[in-house]
Amino acid sequence: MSLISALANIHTTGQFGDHEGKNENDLLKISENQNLLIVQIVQYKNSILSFESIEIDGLKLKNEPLNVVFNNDTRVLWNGPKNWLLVSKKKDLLTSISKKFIETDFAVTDLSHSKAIIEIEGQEAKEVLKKGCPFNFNILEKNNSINSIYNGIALTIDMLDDNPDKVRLFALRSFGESLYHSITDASLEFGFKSI
Amino acid sequence: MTLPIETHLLQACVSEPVKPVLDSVVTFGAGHFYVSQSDKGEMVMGGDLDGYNSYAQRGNLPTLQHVLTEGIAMMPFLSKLKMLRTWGGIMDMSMDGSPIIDKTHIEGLYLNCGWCYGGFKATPASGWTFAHTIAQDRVHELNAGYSLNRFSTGHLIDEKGLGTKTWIS
Amino acid sequence: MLYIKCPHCGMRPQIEFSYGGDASVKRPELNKDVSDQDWDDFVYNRKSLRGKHLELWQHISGCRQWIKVERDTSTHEISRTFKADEEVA
Amino acid sequence: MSQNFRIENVGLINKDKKLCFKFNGKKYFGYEGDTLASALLANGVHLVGRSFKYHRPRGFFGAGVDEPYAIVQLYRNNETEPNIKATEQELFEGLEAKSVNCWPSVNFDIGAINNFLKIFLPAGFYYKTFMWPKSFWYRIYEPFIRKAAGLGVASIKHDKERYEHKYEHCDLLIAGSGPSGLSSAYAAAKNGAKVILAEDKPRFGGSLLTSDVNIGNQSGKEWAEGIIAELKTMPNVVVKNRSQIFGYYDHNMLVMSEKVSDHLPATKKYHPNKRLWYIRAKEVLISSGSIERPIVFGNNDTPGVMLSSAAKEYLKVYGVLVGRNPLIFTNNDSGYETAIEFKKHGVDPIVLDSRKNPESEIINEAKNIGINIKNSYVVVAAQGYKKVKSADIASISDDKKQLGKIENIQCDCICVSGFWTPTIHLASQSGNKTKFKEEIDAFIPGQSKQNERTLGAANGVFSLEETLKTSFAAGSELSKKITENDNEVLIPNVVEKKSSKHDKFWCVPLPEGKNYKRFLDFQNDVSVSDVEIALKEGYRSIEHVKRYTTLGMATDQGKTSNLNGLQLVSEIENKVVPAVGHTTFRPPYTPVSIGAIVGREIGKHSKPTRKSPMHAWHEKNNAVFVDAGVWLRPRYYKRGNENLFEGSKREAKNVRTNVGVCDVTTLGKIDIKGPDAAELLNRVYTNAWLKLPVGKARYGVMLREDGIVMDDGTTTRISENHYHMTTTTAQAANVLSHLEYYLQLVWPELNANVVSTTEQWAGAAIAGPKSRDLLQKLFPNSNVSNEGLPFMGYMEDDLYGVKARIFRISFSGELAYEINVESDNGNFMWEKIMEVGEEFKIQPYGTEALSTLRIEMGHVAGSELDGRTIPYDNALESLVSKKKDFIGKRSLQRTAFIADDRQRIVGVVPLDKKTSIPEGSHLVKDANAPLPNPKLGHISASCWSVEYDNPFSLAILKDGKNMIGEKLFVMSPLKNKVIPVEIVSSHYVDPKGERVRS
Repeated sequence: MSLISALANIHTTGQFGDHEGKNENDLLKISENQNLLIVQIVQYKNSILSFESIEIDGLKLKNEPLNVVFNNDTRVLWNGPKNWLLVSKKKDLLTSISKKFIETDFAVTDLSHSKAIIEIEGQEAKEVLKKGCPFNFNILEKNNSINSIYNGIALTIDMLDDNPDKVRLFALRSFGESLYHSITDASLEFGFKSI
Repeated sequence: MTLPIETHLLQACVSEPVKPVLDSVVTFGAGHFYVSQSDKGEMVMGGDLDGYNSYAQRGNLPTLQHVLTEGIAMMPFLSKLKMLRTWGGIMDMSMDGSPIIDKTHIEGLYLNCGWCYGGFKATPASGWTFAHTIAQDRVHELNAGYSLNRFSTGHLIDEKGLGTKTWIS
Repeated sequence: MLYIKCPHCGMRPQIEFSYGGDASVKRPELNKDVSDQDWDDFVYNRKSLRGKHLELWQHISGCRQWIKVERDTSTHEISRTFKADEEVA
Repeated sequence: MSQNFRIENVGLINKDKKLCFKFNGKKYFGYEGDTLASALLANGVHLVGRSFKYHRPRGFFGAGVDEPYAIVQLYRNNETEPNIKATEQELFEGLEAKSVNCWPSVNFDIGAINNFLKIFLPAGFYYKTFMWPKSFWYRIYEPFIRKAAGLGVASIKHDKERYEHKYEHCDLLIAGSGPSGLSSAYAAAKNGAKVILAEDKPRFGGSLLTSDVNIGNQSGKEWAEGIIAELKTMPNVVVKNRSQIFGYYDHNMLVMSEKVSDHLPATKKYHPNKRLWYIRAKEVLISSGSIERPIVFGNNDTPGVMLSSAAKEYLKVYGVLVGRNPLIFTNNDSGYETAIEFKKHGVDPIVLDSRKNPESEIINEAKNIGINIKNSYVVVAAQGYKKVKSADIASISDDKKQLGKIENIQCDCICVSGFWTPTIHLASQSGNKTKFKEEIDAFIPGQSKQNERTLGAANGVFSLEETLKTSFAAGSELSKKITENDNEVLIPNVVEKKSSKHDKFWCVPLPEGKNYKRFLDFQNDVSVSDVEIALKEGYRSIEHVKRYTTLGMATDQGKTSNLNGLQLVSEIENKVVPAVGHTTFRPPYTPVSIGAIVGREIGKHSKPTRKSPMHAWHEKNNAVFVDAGVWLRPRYYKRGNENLFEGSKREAKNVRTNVGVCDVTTLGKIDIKGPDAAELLNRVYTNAWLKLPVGKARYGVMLREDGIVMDDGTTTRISENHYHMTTTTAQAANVLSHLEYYLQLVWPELNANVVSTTEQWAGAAIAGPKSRDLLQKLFPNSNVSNEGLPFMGYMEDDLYGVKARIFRISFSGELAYEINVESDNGNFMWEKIMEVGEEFKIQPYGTEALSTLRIEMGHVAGSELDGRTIPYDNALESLVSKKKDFIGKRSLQRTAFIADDRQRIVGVVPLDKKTSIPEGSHLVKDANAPLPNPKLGHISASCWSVEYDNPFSLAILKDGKNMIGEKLFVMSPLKNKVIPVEIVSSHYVDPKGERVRS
């Protein structure tokens, strides 16, 4: 059995764009993320259960825009009112999530195969985003996430770090190659290293 | 009397004048774009609605950006021209995308509206039949289909098949 | 590009939203008799106001919630926005 | 040619760097920092083009964005660009430019004959002169006009430049870096506000670069340089030169075009030529300054007549003299500033001032240094054809109606100043209703509509001291509101010369017996008499006068002409200017490159592309792709020299005889979960859903509220509270949004969640009589017999270790199954199917074969569900529940929807069994009937039936139910075809649907 990730046919390593004469460490770094568990958790509108009392991988959900609750392996992104996107390196979390978020009150949907994931790291990471997405990135801080649109492609942006900036982008899998093209195209001016 | 009409915003633009390059109107159906060159040399271009109710007569650039993107897809050389002027007009969008040309239950009141953004091309025929409708106080055979009551009877003339969501392009 | 305050997410560019039209239209209840006139009004007849217009937008590339927006159709100024279940006073 | 008009040690250009350029084929040189205009003037070149209508010689009128004349065709890096203003184009090594709108050359222009025919080209000449005889328009007039029209030549090559976009947000956006822009930016920056300061010119400083003022014991220019240098060091400030804010849109969104590399011989690789900035600002400060306006007089378009401020700018910024014998014609003190600069550099100007006894510091200075001043004097007409040679001047009476005796004096340029017009475009675009300010004879912004404020000269304030005071205050106040910081900034001392009042005088009367052209709009050749004619002919609204005469509609958009046009109308109409009103200011302020507006969404990236997980396999196996929305789907898999028709026929035939596999990943999939999921389905679909057992699928049709079919598809009950809905590829996004609409707004009481899982699952349909055998081999541990997995059944299994969902559904009308696996495994599944299917002669099939198969079977798809049909039309009325209510049900009672002769789907076969029927053709009873021939229906889809080996089509036909067996005609005027046909059942193959259940 051979798994083929969303960007397997487009992502190639190397240095691209205006990179010559620049310090390799100063270049933007672009990579594909694979093998993450991605689960949407939604509480039904009329459910009165307290979602705050449920703990998953030591994390509790928070119904607050931009908010990400996180630990080393798992990040839970606010996705909408009582709607979260859990992203984790621990693929076996799904079973316990389904158990803890009972189906009379929560819809738990595995979307692990639905996304193409791109990470951008470097000083100009936000500059790359500003070229295609009209969101106000001046307010996006470390451990914030948003849903928005980049060159016509809907995406989720999770700000992992701010020194240097590091963002993780999730787009629908079928749009992955187009988003990858847009992001790398926008990075040419700065020069980037694809890893 | 309520009319099944919503008012929307449509923008158009012209480029700076250039020597003749295009001698007819070209429309790009799938891309929602049209272009022609005026006698002064300006390329006259337009496309779809801005997509929300408006009487403002002012549009926003992203809509024109979209229109021009389609334009460049069809005629890449447009890229090197410059956009000189833009303007926004108000469109009376009917709920099936076709006009209403009819008499009404009020004596002496006749309707000729809901032209969406297709007006000019049909002006001579519609003008003639509308004049007939007024002069004889009965609809002409050719505009009988454009009655107001078609929305109640279901005899709709919905060429685009978009139904009542006039803002979808 | 309009700048719309999503009551769930905050200020967001229009490109994240899709328009949904007149929000004052109420769908008749299921399984109830509806007169021809009332049904036609629901399906086809819109207020198309010049001035403050209550309308629907969906934050389609954001939180995917349908919201209500009070917007002036002559200036495009947005005065208030509401969640789907919020009553507009 | 040597640079005869350059003076030593003056200007801001870099004299150490000499640049070579060509104009009209001739070689010249200039310096780094020059514009093409300044470099040409330095070389004594004044003739650059011909006017639009009369082809009169044209020179330079301004020194910047307001330039109406000096438009050239630019050649750069093996590309050419039309309509470049020489006054804006910076010089670079190797620049080449040519005059536009003249033939054969700028010196001898045949079109100039229009100048002698001008009696035939008055205002509105398009509308009347060429109207009769009617037949002449197409054959004679229009081709002639068209040939004469246009400025430069559009290259029809692909544009190789790169244009990028950037979305930015800031606290304060400041348009213009003159005294008001700099001081407000500085004050705001000190308070920590995020500031963007934009300047359209290469150099910051605006009027401070040329005015003789002192700020904080420095020259204005030094002060500006100091402020800019400090702003550049601040992390919260972005300063941008060569950046024009050209549009003020809704909700404080402004758009700026940054010329990144137009001043270079070529754009650096990977970098943009231009960058379009969409800037959302909390507050906007408009400090766009003012533009000098001309005074109108005879032959005022002769090369060598230019704005006095332009002459000063050429001198002070570029060290270029626009003439050695200048005449300055002014109605205010600005003309004296130019005169003083000339005098300082050894040139003796003559000043004609329309005012009787003006007195001020500036005038005194001019007098003191010995400048020759004539009061109550005007220029009546310029003399000279390709260049000013002399001027007819005369004294003028106090009421400005009577001219004295005309004298002729020698001069080589006429620098004119008719006072200043604030640049209010951005404020007006914001929605601000402007007001007329009598003291300055011009409009200024009125009440702010958005969060904008206009400062300095743009607001009609011409005192530097007041400008700095109000601008520092505005910057502090607005930034404090945002950052809550309140850092005091000291306003520097200002030394400036006080001016006297200007003269309300804008147009020199015609001397008796003379018929000089007096131009208002220089580019479109609109003269005083043209406006007079328009008014005589009854045009009143200024918008109509503008369109009729084309005043202000040229590429300079009337920056120098609009106000004089208004003055003229108000005078003739005997109204005050504000009562005439002005025409609407619309974006863009200056023409903007279309490439920059479009940005990077060009070529194959003009729209995103969606690809299935099996896309690479399809590519490797010679798939020819087709766009399905933004998805790319295999249309057929080409073998050898096959064309579409042959390939798709082979594939379809193989499905009917063996087994085929089709990538159906693109079909929309929606996961529906929740205690009320079944109830939701029951309300959305026309048929009943409450009793669907777990492990079963059902076909459903959903309507819009107007009764029209919206979409169809199967939905499977995966478990108690979990359904898997499929939609058509085209409607997937709309259906999801539709469900969310009802769940969130209409029926919030329903506990259900919908989410798209289209991308989670890769789908393969296997279809054909051998599909069960194949399935059994793929899933050896399951019972896939007709009993084990009946039609519309569902099971889960694993495919060589991969989780799989198996649906027994069919779109092809054959025995068929659909297998879904998680997307990363999609390619694995596909290869396994191909590998195991080999013994059953499996072939992949594309959308064309898929289409053939469904058409033959009479299965409806997008071309029948086209947003105009109801269930009955598609022979789906058996799926419409009579018992329960659902979306759109009430609409189905409409008269037209229940009429006896309602349109309905039928099959169509050509009588000769050979001629293919074009899709979209009309069906008529009598092919020879007079037009309009009554249309009975249309062909919705056509194929070549592989079952019967003849053409077959589906049609939506009026009274279709009773038309089976009728003979009609298919007409396609577009393809010039008339085909006799027979109407048959739409279920052409397997009418009882036995194969899918076998």
